[in-house]
Amino acid sequence: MLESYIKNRLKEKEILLMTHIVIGYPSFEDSFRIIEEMVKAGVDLMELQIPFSEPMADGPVILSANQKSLAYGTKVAKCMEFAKKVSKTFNIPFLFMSYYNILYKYGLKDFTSFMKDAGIHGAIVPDLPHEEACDYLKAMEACNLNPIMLFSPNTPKDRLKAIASYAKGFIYCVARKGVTGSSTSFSDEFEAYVNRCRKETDLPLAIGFGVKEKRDIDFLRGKADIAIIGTAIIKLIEQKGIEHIKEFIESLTVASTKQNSS
Amino acid sequence: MLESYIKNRLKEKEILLMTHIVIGYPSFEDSFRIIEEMVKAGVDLMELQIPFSEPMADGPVILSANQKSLAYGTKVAKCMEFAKKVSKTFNIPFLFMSYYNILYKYGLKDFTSFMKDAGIHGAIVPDLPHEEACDYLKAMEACNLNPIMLFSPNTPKDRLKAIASYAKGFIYCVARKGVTGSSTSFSDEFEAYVNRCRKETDLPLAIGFGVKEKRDIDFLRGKADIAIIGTAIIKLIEQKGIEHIKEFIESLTVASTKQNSS
Amino acid sequence: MKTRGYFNGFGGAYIPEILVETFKELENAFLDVKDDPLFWNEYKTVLSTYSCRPTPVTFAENLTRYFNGARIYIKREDLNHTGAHKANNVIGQGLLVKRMGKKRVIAETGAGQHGVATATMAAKFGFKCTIYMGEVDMERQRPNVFWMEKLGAEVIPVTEGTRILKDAINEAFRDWVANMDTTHYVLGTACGPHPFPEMVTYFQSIIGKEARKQIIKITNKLPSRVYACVGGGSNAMGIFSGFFDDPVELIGVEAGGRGLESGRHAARLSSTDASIGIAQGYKTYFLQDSDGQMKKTHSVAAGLDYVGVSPILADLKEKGRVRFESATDKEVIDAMSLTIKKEGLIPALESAHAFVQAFKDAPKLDKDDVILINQSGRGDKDIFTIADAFSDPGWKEFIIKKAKEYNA
Amino acid sequence: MKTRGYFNGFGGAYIPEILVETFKELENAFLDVKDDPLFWNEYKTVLSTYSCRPTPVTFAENLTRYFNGARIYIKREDLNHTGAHKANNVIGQGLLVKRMGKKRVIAETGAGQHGVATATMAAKFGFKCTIYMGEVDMERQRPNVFWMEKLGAEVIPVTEGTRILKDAINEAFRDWVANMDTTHYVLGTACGPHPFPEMVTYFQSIIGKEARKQIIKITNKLPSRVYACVGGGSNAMGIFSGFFDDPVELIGVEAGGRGLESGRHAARLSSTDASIGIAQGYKTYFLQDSDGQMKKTHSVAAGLDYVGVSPILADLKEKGRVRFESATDKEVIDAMSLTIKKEGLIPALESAHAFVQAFKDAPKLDKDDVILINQSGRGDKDIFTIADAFSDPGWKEFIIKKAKEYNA
Ligand SMILES: Cc1ncc(COP(=O)(O)O)c(C=O)c1O
Ligand SMILES: Cc1ncc(COP(=O)(O)O)c(C=O)c1O
Repeated sequence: MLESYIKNRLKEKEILLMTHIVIGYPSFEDSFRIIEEMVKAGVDLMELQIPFSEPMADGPVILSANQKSLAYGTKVAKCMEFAKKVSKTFNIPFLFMSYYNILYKYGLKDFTSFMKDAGIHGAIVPDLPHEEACDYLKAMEACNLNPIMLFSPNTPKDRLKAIASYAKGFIYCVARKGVTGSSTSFSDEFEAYVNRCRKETDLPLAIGFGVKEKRDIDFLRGKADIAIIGTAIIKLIEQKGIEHIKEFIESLTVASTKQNSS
Repeated sequence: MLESYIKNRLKEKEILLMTHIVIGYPSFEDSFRIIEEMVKAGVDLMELQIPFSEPMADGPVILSANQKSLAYGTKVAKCMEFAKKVSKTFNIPFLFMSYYNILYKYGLKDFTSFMKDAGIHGAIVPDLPHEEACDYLKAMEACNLNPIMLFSPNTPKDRLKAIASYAKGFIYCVARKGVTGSSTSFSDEFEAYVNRCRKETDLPLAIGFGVKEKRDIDFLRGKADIAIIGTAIIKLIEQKGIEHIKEFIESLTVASTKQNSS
Repeated sequence: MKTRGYFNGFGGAYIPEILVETFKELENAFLDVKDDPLFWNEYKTVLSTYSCRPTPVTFAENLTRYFNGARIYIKREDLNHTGAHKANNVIGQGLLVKRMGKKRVIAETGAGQHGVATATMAAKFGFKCTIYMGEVDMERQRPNVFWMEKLGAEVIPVTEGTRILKDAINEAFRDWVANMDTTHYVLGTACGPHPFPEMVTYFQSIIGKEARKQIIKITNKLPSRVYACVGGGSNAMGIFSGFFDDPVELIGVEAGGRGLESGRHAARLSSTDASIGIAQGYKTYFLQDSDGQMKKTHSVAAGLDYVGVSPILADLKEKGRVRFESATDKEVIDAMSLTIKKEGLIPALESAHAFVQAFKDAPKLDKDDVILINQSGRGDKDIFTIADAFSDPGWKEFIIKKAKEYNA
Repeated sequence: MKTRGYFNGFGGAYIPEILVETFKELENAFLDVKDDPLFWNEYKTVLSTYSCRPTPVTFAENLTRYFNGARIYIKREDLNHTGAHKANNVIGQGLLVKRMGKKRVIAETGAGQHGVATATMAAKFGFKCTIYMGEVDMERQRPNVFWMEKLGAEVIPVTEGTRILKDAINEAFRDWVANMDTTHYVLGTACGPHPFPEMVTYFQSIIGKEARKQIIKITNKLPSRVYACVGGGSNAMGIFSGFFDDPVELIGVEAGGRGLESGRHAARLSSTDASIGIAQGYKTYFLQDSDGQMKKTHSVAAGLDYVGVSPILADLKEKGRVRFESATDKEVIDAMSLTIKKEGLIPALESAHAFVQAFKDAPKLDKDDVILINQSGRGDKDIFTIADAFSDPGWKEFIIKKAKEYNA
């Protein structure tokens, strides 16, 4: 179970790292190599984004990765097969991330059956608030999968509770307003937000949007359970190349194991 | 007196010829030479057009001659002096032709006094219907000058009579609708028009607008008293040169003296 | 939100969590005014003093004679201030923005009409304004870009995706999720997440309310048919909504582009190329592939060049209440040309789509029949497109000369 | 003719003999309808179903606040079909043409608005149409040329004289003297031989009739001042005529061009450069030299770039009933810019002249004072001129790119 995997892992590490790729960008081969590097570097879990033509919640970097992947001919079926392959190859939990239309057009039941079969643990669907998610939640439930629900800084208390009631695995706390990519100033205000989230759920909290460097992770340590890095790694790959991933990720997680922290 | 000059002349010639120039076009020197040639060729009377910036009743050729003359710097005062000089030099009657604003701005009384002094016999003002002409007619009268009034093919009988009552010297019968320059098809209809004019006045009738070649003059012979050639001569000068004027005019008037016609 | 805005399964609000509160606030503001006759009066007053509502209904006598069938009447939304029905919606949303106390508005635009209308409203109401516009549309609707800038709006070219209307909507949402506290997103058509389809329809319903009264007053009866072009669906919903309870056939005309068979069109409800999906925050028929990726669309009219369509129209299509047709680019240019020459009216390229279908139907109808076309906007904005369609030599020469001046 | 159309010595009909009968016919047709309430009703009906009369009066709240003086109201002639007050006059003359049984209309145009309006009317009424337009104006109002052609009119460039409005009038007269049996000359402003000044004023008086009622209804009182730009004088006569019997100051604003001292302007009644003369068939103040030759005029606004002025206004000037001012090109661009940004209104360059003077006066007036500006037209047509005035880089780039396409 995803939640217990995370909680167990948190016994060893103060904060876990979840990374993100857009499947098929820059190519399927590279996607595989990127995952390999990330796993080697000790990433704890990963989201695999099935590219969508209208990624409304994504900023320019991920948006462009979506578009390029599609332009190279990426199809959903191939993304699914790819996810299956990596989940069978690497020993960390993988999640799908995509927009609802991808799941909807594939067929929710087919999608979740495939996920189960492929060993994908859950899914993040940023344009699907729980009010619209009935069919999706049922299908996920039926396959024993984790629907990763999202909190946002302006979500009121009652709604946090409601959202949490549908969530499994962990909660994706959107760190700030805006789309993915631009940097977030982690502040006292942010801490209060995380505390508000904590009150409404026992699930682990993952923080995404604008987490990009060691400093951010140091700030999150002790406050959140999972740091999510997306855009920063795509930029790194674009600017420096896949061979720098391991070094970058290791630099982020230095001092993140319990025994090292003092 | 202009009228008697014309009537006397008509005893010798079946039809008289009135020609037209735009003063200062192509230059004052050329204007003088053109007049000289015309007089030599036996032209009976001449209209000297003082150029105006808005020659509403003139077609493209005369319009452009007006504009060029002005562009070269032609002033009204200089045109007046020029007219004086030619009227003193050549032994045929000269008339001014211009639009009303030129006379109005010069001052009607000054204008007519000058005319008298210079020996100019009359004036043609195509944008001045008799209803607007009171001051003008008075001033002309005072100096014993001939206001040449215009008939047009659509002028009704009563109005022909009224116009005739203000006219002196001769009547300018506009041959057709339109502006100066384009050709006129002289037809039975036209003959009926001239006959209508004849009924309302004893003044000689001059026909202008579109008279351009011997054929036209042959047609007019016996019907009208004066043929007016304007545009055709400007075109000739522009295309062939001043030295061809005499030959052209003589070719028009061949067989126009009484004794030659048979 | 109090309701999810579904019309037999179409609609909804598929929005990122961060916007949920903003939509709640918006829905509340809308519900507050929706049944308030005072608000409607205020709305009508602004439109009748700032724009010129009611817009007239014009009898197209020459076209009627030409087609020798139904009597053709035209609702003149082109006479609105800024030149299209878009003015109605933006003034309505502008009044809501004032109530909500926000100080900045953003909008997407395709034809530029909604952008100009929003920038105009922002100038009048004193809001800051940012307009997102696809690069492709900026090219074909350049005069509108110029005016938006002169109106004080920032026009941001959208260089992502297909670089047309849908991409501009995405970008506007990206702005909104960052700035919703200060900013209202003035969506320009009856699409997007609830309450936009309903709200935009509400504001545009003024067209149908007026038109119904006017046509009955003029002709002493209901029209047999009402025609409107369909981009997102706001002008169509606006005029149709006046006739839902009447025995009147309603016809929505979509962009047939290069022809339905060519695949290069934007016919969602009048072709079999679209399927139900969820994008841009709502569920409707989209032109998408079997993976759910949105397809490239094409229309000579930027304002109809859109992958989705109003969920309310999708419902009305399934119910059979509205008939959907398409008009090709070529048919549109011809209909526009004819309308200009015969009536002295210059419909926008978008509006001309409605004329195409009306012209096809008119000769088959009785002389007693009355048909009503919604002229959603004027074609001035389309001068570059139309000049190109006619390959007008005088225009080309003029532009080349102008360019030389600029290069000098 | 029954009367000669003099206003204390200004006016008259200085026409070639060949046109005398035509003017008689026209005067009779006009006298027939002038006091006929049925005709006026027909006229109003066409304008309210084909165009959108009554046009509204808009309160310029932001400009009022900005200038912190008189309350500024704007009469919205820009909302007329075809975008200017010119529509009123052409529809009126069009109805007369129908009565006279003629089948062809001709017109001069400067800004192109009158040409577009005439071409539009001709399309609607089924007349053939020829428009004369100075070459210089064709350059600066090119979009209007395009639309006239699309409306089915023949646009003839006038290459004679100064190649602007006055030269186009000459050419129209040259056409008319050849074709008056079939053709009516739709003169575009309150100038030219009688009965044009009176007739055009009569048709445009609808502006003043409406405006007086509206402003009293809105503000409960008469305005202190009414502003209008003055080209030939038709929009000014139109709005002023509503207030002649009232204690209202009337201000006509002429084209100050590069400044009165520069000599490059078109200020006939607000400068000392003009003198009384007779041209284009009537007597008024002209910008002419001491010989009576018309001078070159200049204005950024093609529609004001004219040597003569309505004889009725010349009379009102001498009587002191109307005050005349001028606005320079630069002031005009600034006032236009401000109006666009503050109110979301885009006045035509012509109309913006009236705004300039209103803006100068407003701060000096009481907050209780109401002033009314006639926005005679919309500025869409001026995009090329305005883009040049702002030296807009985006626009230039677009035009250069477009030219490259055409050259390819
Ligand atoms: C004039 C005009 N008509 C129609 C449309 C299409 O929009 P809708 O379908 O929302 O009326 C547009 C869009 O820009 C437009 O500008
Ligand atoms: C918008 C507009 N306003 C004013 C004028 C000036 O004409 P008038 O003085 O006759 O109103 C024109 C002339 O073309 C015009 O287009």
